[in-house]
Amino acid sequence: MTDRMETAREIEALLFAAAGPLTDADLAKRLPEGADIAGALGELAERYQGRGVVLAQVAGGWRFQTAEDLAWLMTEERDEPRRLSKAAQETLAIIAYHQPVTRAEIEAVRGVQASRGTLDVLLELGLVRMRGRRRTPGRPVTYGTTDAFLEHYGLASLSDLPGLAEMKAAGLLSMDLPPDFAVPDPNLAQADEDPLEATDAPEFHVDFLAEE
Amino acid sequence: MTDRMETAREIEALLFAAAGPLTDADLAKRLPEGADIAGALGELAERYQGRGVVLAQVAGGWRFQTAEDLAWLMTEERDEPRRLSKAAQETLAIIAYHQPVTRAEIEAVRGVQASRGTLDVLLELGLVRMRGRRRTPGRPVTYGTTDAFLEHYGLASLSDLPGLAEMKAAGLLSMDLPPDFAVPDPNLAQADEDPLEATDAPEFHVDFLAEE
Amino acid sequence: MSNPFQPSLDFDAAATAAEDGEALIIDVDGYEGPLHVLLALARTQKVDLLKLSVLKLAEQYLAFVHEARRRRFSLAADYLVMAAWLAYLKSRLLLPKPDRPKAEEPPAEEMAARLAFRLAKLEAMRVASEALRTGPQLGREVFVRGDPEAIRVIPSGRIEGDLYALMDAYIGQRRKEASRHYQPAAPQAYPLEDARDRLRRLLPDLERWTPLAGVAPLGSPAAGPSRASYVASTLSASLELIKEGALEARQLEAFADIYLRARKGEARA
Repeated sequence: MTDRMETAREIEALLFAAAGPLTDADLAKRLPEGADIAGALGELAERYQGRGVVLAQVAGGWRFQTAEDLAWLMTEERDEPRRLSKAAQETLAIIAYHQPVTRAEIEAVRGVQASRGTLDVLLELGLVRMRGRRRTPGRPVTYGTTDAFLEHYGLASLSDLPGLAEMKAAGLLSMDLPPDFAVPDPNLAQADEDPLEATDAPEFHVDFLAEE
Repeated sequence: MTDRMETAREIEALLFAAAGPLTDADLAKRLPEGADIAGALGELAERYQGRGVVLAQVAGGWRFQTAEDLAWLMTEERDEPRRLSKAAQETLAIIAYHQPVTRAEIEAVRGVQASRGTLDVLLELGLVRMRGRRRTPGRPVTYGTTDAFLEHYGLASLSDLPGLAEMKAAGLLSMDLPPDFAVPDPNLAQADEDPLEATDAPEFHVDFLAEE
Repeated sequence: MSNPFQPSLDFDAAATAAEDGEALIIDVDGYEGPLHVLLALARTQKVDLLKLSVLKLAEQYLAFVHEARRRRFSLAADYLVMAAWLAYLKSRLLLPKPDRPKAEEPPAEEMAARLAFRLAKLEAMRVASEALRTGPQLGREVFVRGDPEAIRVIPSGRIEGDLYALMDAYIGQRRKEASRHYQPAAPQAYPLEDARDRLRRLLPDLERWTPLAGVAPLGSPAAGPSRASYVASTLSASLELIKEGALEARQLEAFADIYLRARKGEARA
């Protein structure tokens, strides 16, 4: 057996037995020195491609998980997930995309005061954490997401948030009107204007702004 | 993909996510009717032959387990995680907010004697340090938090420790607290302590180990 | 495609109604706030939110608020504040621009752009939250190994617990500390005046030597002054009456029972 195959076996066993995602560093610490971890991981990913259990990268680490398309089989394993209220979901999204973000900023985006229970629930579930304090007057506490958030939504890192790059490009993640933000001339922007055509609209508009 | 291969995928996912071994009957109950379970199990056994994870028959059921020859990888990992006990977590919280604080003061807040191990554990983990001696009779040693503490909790400085307002915002404060309830700001802590002297260190060890 | 966010709103109906100036069929409770209403209305324009006609939006919103107030008199202040602001913005957009704009106010176009930006932002967040919600989630679509008994490898040796847990641990203890504080109920005493009055009333019945313990009220163990307080106050009162000459007392030896008796001739007085 080649060294790489042996390393793949070892990683397979470790990930299988792990209580949470293992990072490359976690693996390196446990495997014999000089093991080709990246190569072995690639081999494993390929081997499990299309299987009932697949290799996934979440929260900066690796884990095995059941294939998405087999969710229908897992009726017994499914614990009734605590359903987040719409407000909590929206708040979670704002924190995820804008972190570090203060409570006041969350409220500014939503246009309503954060009701009691919204942030609490997210903190309690461990999806959100307090990150620090903004260096502005009043030094408000800032919030961000946790590794548990990434693990729950199966994201390798924060940059894998759906649509993040497009939103950033459109300036939508800044808190204030970006300087290059297109200011529509209300005298021109009448009802007779044409919607953006598919060809000149970046993907972002299709995905995140356009009327469905 | 053949039916048998699809069944193998499904069994793979079921065994992986199950809380214990599954019997043929368990599998039959959860798979679509008419699935060739025996055939699919044979295929899986073959597929996992010699891998880091193998299919095993135990207690009349089937389960995946790590290969026996890789036990050396696992044994080391049986260590308990560095999970702070409830007492340690509570003691740490009091030290963080009330520092510099003496052991007697910690006990006064907690309402119980600090057990020998609790402070030791925190000192050993490097989350807590001795700061000095209080200028009161008996000159008791005072405790405070370390830089490692700040790092672990993602705080730039002690003044970033969330105060009463943030606790309220996080829903931690309930109505049953007295109206004059206050949380000390460790940054404004009084300076009625002397720095530890060189001679204090050995004395401490004696004091610490020969504790009642 | 049906809208996942605002099931109670019929967009087409709202759009037509706004154009016709007819009644909007809108349930205010379906929204979290004015911004969410504006977003729903903005979608009826079927354009990129950044190219929105703010003027039209303002009209739609004002119609919405008008109708909502007609149907239900009370409307949250937020909605009215937004209505006032939009009415102001609308007037500024429509009026010819002054040659010299007032320095302290941003141009109306910028105000409109800010609003469009906020709506675009909120919309992006709603779509993002929906994308997260409908994507595969742990414990719902995908599952990790379920066997809790087998060997478990714990990722990295880092210490568990976050700031929230720390605050929680702290507050939990302070709360316990607060509830631990000893608050003794102030003892209730049997007033001397009451004892005196009672003893005076009892004088006719004290023709014979009667033990003090029998004279003092028994009291109740549940509430009111303690038995000791009754006895003590009765003794004090009896000493006063002795001084007045209405009562006499005797005690055969130290620690023996004290006996009381009305003085002859005084009992009937």
